[in-house]
Amino acid sequence: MSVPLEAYLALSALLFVLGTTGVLVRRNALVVFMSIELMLNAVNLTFVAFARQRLAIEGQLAVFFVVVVAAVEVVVGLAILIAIFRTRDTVDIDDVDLLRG
Amino acid sequence: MVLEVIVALPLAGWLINGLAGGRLPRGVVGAIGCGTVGAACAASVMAAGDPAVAGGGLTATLFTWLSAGEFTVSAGLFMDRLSALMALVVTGVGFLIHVYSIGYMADDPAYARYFAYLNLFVASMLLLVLGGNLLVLFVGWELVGLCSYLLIGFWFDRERAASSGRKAFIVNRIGDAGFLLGILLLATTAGNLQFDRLAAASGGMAPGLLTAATLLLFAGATGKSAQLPLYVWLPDAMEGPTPVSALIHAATMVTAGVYMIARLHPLFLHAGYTLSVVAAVGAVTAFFAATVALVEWDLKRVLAYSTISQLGYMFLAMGVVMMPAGMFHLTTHAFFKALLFLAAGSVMHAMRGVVDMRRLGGLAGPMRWTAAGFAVGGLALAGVPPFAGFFSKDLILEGAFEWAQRGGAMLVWIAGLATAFVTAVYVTRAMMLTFAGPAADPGHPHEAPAVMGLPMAVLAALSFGGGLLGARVAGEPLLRYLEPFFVDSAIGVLKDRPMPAAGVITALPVAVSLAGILAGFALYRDRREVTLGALGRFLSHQWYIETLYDAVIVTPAKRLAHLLADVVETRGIDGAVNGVGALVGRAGLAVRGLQTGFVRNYAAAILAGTILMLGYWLFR
Amino acid sequence: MMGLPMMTILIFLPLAAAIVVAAIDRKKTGALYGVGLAGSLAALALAAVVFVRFDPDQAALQFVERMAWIPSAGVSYHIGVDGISLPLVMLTAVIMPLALLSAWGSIAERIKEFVFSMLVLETALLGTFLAADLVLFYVFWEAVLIPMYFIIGLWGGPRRSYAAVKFILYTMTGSALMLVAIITLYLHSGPSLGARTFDLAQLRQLRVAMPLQAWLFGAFALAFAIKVPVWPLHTWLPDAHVEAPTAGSVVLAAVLLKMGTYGFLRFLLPLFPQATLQFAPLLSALAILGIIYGGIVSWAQPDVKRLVAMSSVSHLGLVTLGVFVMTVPAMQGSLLQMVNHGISTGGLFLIVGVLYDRTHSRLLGDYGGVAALMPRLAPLALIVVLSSLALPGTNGFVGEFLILLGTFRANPVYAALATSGVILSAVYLLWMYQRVMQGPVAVKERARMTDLTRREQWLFIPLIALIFWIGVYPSPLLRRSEASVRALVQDVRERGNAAHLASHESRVTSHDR
Amino acid sequence: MTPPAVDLRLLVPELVVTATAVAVMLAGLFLPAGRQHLLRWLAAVGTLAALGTTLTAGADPTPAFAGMYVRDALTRVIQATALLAVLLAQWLSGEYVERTGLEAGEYYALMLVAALGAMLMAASSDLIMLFLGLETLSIPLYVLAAFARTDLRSQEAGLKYFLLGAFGTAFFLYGIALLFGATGSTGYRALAEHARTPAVIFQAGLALLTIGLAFKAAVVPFHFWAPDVYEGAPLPATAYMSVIAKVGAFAAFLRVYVVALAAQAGEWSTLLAAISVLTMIVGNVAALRQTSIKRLLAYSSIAHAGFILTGVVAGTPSGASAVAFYLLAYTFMTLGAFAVVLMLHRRGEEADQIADLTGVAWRAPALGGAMALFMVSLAGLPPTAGFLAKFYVFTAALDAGQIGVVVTGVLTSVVSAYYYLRVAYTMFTGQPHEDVGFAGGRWVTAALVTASAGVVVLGIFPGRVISFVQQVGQAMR
Repeated sequence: MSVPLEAYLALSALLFVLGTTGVLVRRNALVVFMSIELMLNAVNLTFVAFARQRLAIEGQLAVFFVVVVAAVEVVVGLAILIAIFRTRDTVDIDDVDLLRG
Repeated sequence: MVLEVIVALPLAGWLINGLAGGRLPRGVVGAIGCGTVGAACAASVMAAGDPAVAGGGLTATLFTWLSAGEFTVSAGLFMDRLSALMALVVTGVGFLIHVYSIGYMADDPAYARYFAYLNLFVASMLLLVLGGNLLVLFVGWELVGLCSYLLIGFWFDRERAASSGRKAFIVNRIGDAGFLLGILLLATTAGNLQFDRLAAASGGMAPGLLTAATLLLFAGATGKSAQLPLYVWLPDAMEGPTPVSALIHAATMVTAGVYMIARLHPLFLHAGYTLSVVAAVGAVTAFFAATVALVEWDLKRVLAYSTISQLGYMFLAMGVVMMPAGMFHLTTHAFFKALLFLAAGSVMHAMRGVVDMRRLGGLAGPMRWTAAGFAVGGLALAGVPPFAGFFSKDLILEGAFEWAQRGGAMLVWIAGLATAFVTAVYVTRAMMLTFAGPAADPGHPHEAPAVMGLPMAVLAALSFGGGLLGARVAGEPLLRYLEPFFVDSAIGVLKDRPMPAAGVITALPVAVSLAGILAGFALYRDRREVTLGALGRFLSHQWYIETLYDAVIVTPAKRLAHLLADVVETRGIDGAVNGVGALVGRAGLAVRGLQTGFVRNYAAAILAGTILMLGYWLFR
Repeated sequence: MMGLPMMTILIFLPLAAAIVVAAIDRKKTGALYGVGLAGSLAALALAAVVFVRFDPDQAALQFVERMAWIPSAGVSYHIGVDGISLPLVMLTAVIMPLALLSAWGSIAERIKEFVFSMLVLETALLGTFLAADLVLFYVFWEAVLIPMYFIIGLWGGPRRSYAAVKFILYTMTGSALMLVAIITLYLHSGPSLGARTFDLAQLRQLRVAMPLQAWLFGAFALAFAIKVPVWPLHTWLPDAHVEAPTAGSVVLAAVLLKMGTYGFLRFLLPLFPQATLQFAPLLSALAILGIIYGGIVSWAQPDVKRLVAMSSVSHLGLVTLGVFVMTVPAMQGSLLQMVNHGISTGGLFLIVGVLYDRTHSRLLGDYGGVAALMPRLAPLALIVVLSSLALPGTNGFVGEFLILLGTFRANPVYAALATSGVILSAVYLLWMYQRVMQGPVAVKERARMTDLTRREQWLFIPLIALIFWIGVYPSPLLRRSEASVRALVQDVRERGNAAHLASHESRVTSHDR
Repeated sequence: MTPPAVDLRLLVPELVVTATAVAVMLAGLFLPAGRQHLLRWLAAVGTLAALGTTLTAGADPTPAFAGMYVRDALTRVIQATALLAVLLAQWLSGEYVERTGLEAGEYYALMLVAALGAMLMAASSDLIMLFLGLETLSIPLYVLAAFARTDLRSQEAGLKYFLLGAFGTAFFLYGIALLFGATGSTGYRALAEHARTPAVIFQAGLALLTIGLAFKAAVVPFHFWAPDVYEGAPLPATAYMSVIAKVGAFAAFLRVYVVALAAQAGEWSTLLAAISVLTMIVGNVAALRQTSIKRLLAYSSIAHAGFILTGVVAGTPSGASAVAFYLLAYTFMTLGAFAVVLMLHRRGEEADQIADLTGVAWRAPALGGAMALFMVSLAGLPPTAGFLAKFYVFTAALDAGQIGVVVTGVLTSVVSAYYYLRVAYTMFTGQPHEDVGFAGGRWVTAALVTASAGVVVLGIFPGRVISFVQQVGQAMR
């Protein structure tokens, strides 16, 4: 009952693409944000899959770091979002376009 | 040493009058002006007496002027028989005209400037005739051109004077460009510009090269000596003060071309058909100018065309290898043409600048002496014996005949004769219109002051007796003096001249001249204003030559200049440059446009980049 | 060779003066100009000493100073003077004080910055002419641009900003590619010379394979041709001249343009002899085109400064021709003519400046009959004009004649075409002189047209003196340049013609990199 | 398996920086409002100490911490540069932070942490390490961008930077993952070994990894965030991030490409060459028509990323040294330019329009002169640091036969002269705005002076600095 590596890779790739698409199509900052999280987790999946196949510790190690970093990013990201929401009452990223040219 | 002095004296005069003249009293300025030239004249006499001159020539090398690579030219002076003669004519006639100017320019505000220029001219002219090599000659050649420019435009506040000066300079430059190329050609082939070296080398040079070189030099001569096709500046040069016309545009500068050919005659003799060209140009110019003089109303312009015509004679002489005769005519012409100009000057002086002969007349009475002077000059010009002009012109025509005998073109001789006739006619015309009959406008003309009269008197004497210098009866002292210089060339012609045949040939010109004078009397008696109909119109437009130049050269050139400056330069070349700049600028705006400010576009860009890179890595 | 680093002092004296100027209170006009003038005059004095002590019989660099600058990159501080750079050093040293003097009184605001820029400019110029290391040269060469950019851009006429930008971008474009070529040379020097170097003397030994050599030649030639400027790369020049203040125009015309022609002699020819011989016809043709085109276009200019600027295109065409016909007289002639053009055209711009200060117009149409109002200016102006149209007796003729002589030897047709410049220069210069000086007085405010002040007279006296001195007795200059020029011509001819040999060797070297 | 050897002495600089960051943040909390300026001293002392330890600590090419970390010459040089950058940035910020009432403690702490990130990237010899360094660098910068919490533009800058940054990080990580898959390890050595027979995943991984770095370095087409973020962020923050991000990113470029994948230069140099050409063109052309000095410097920083990249493209030791030198020069001239802008204000606001500079030089000649100096240097004209920096990278690139890149480089430098000199020219011409005033202070002045000195010294007497940066190259040979 062992799932082949390719399956994991395919799944993670699919997730990654989904995430990417989310970033490109969604306008709600929070959703965009979640899409990015999705991408990161796709990466995690890849790491774990490879780690298992190669029996190399670095894979799991990496995942831990990614998770931590992702958490940190969440903190920062949400803080910024809140600040914006406070002043503009919106998290639609297409409304955030003062800066251009 | 003496040679340096000759040149240095008038130069000093120029410096003093030029720098301090404005602050000096007029008397002093005049004294310096004339004194320096007089002294130069005396020095020339001294130098000419030096035995070295009669021998190999008197040389004075000052310093190395140019030395680049193996080519060197030294700044040196040189006097042999030829340049001795020239120096004497220049300083002698020059001195007389300086004296005359004291009176003529008496009440001109720019008195000092005038004398400064005049002195500078004499200095330059002396540099020209005493130059030890072709390049120094060229320096003088250009400097006299400058002085002519300065003096034609002396009254620079007159637009016409300024323009005429400029015209003179530029036309001369056109000739000089040729002259310069000639020098370059000689310098590269002979490797040296010393006259003696050139003469020596001329034998060995390829005739083709030599022909080219001499023709180029002659191009310069046509400019300086106002021959066809570059004569156009001389008539306009009459804008200048009349003494200037007398000195520069009659007696000395314009003869530089003749002197140059005499100086380099070995080259010209070795150079195939150059001399034939010279003869032809001389003959045509002589006739052409004479005919134009026939219909001019401006007294000075009549004399100007007369000068062109007479210079034609001199070149004719050179061309037919009667070089001593040419130099002889140069001398006599210096006398009588200067006289004529000075006389005309004193007429203008009396008539407050009127030169239109239709408004003159009846001056024989009030201006007896001037009239007499003009008459003497006129007869000399017409070639009536025993006046000076007769001997020299006669000799030239004889030479032309001989030349024809030896296979030259008979036309040249015929042209010479015809010119003699026309000359006589226009001289008579000028005489009549100016001095005879009733006065056109009742002014109170007064005879010129002594300071102007005296020089005229001297010149009159020379115009009368000058012929003896070349008269066979007097043993042709001048010709004999020059013989050694021309020994290898013209002397042959001079020697074995069949005496008997001479009878007719010598008589003919005299007859022609007298006929001309009679015709003149007949035509213009009691100052009739004869316009020769269609012919007259043709002549009074100078055969439409200048019209042609304007149509073919001047106007197109101006058009081209504006085309290049206003279209090619601005829209074409610079347009391209600015175009590139504008293009980059627009690109800048375009790129800014990509920066939409929408996060998602940016993300898309990143994705696009990613895909491209993946593509590159995977499907390379 | 001697205790004092003469050349270094010479180069950096003006810079030192500039630093002093920076320290002076900006209100003290006199002090500012005084120090500036003193600095440049001191440089002139030093240059004069060099000129006297210079050994005419030596072709190689003299007063050489050399020390490591960036040893790791093969860059050295290597300077020295030879017969080719000496005349231009002298020219710079003479023109700079005059330019400053001309500004005194006509430039009234931001004097401090102006004098400062001028002095920095002088240092950069002297450095350019004395550098014997390619990087050092490039540094000075580019450093010239910045002060000049500000001189045009800050003290210039109405369109100064446009002119300044055009000037700097146009010239930078050329030198940018030259930098690439310099580096390429350096990289190639490794294999054949043992160690990579930017030192000119060593790079002259280098033999670059032909296709590459042609490219490098092109890069250098472009940079220099733009600076000269060679037709059709000249259009930055009229704009720069028209807008620049008088002092700027003077330095630009008198010295900056010579950087290009100097570059030809100092770098282009010795570094790429083979390509030089190959492309000489092309450059000669462009030069001749420039002579004629510049002459004709000058004639149709309504603006005096533009007229003089275009005349520079014509005159420098002749200089360029003299460089590329590759004969000793021609090359000495164009070297001399660089100086002459500096004197005469510098003088012309000074005249325009004197007039502009009074009328604030540069249009020929606004002048006329000035000679009557400014009798002291008229003769000086005439002499300068005559020198510019190369009348014998003035400096212009000597240079022109030598160039034409040398050209005639190489190719009579070139000489014949170039001689047309003799006629054209007379046409437009006398036209200009008549429009401005002669004819009835046409100037609006006669009252303004006061004659030359004492200061202004002193602008011209040295120039006039030089005009006649060089015109009558040019030997001191010619003697000093002869040895170096002769050596250069021989060198280029030999190494250029030994082509097959050279290209063979270097094909080997250029491969193993 | 045996526990990895841990030698904390190697980490002294990093530890000092960390300690300083913590100390400053705590001090910021407890110091009374009147005493906040003491934080500057604290930060400065700490940074200088770190700088000292970096320069004194010897170089050792053998990786430590289980091959995660290496303190070789490259590490030393880059870390020194990063510390210099943060030091100058602190000085720049001094007065501004107080004037605008930002929390100084956090502010300095964030700067130091970012610097730490850059230092770790330089010292990384393992992809995980690189990732951690990158994030340690980026996250504080997100915060700094949004640091003026109530300012709309600052918020926007923060958001954009954060979202895109995270997005980029995802790609970066995915790249690491794939490389890990391909090599079975995250160490650079493994990369080097497997690069000889590259599998598809390897290639893809490398590409994605590159994207992450390219994003940080703001290289076309991953540069779009930069102009907006630079414009929106508080001025001193902009100044800092424009430098420190480059330092970190290019350190990583050197590590990955020039050190690890040197043998395969042929494989990737073409790609990087294309990118650098594109970057130089877009960056310089886009800057031509800018009106905001911040934005102009943003595009300038993009353009310079392109120039620096040419050094990487060379892929040679000398190229690496050139990049190191360029980063140093870039630090001086960019921070210097920002310092000049920081010394002005328009009614208390940032004087961030080029128009605001009009005629300023006539009120403060020294300031004008300095700006002219920096602009000339940024344009790459001699005799300045900017010229020699370009000179070195171009020499290296030419040596590697990258003629096209170099020609583009020099020509785009000409284009850049247009906008740089326009800025300098503006300062010297016209009448100054009446509502533009000076906001100078001792600290920012110190930064200005240091930067000017740096630009001049690197331009005229570069000998010692060059021999310092050349350790980088020598270490690789």
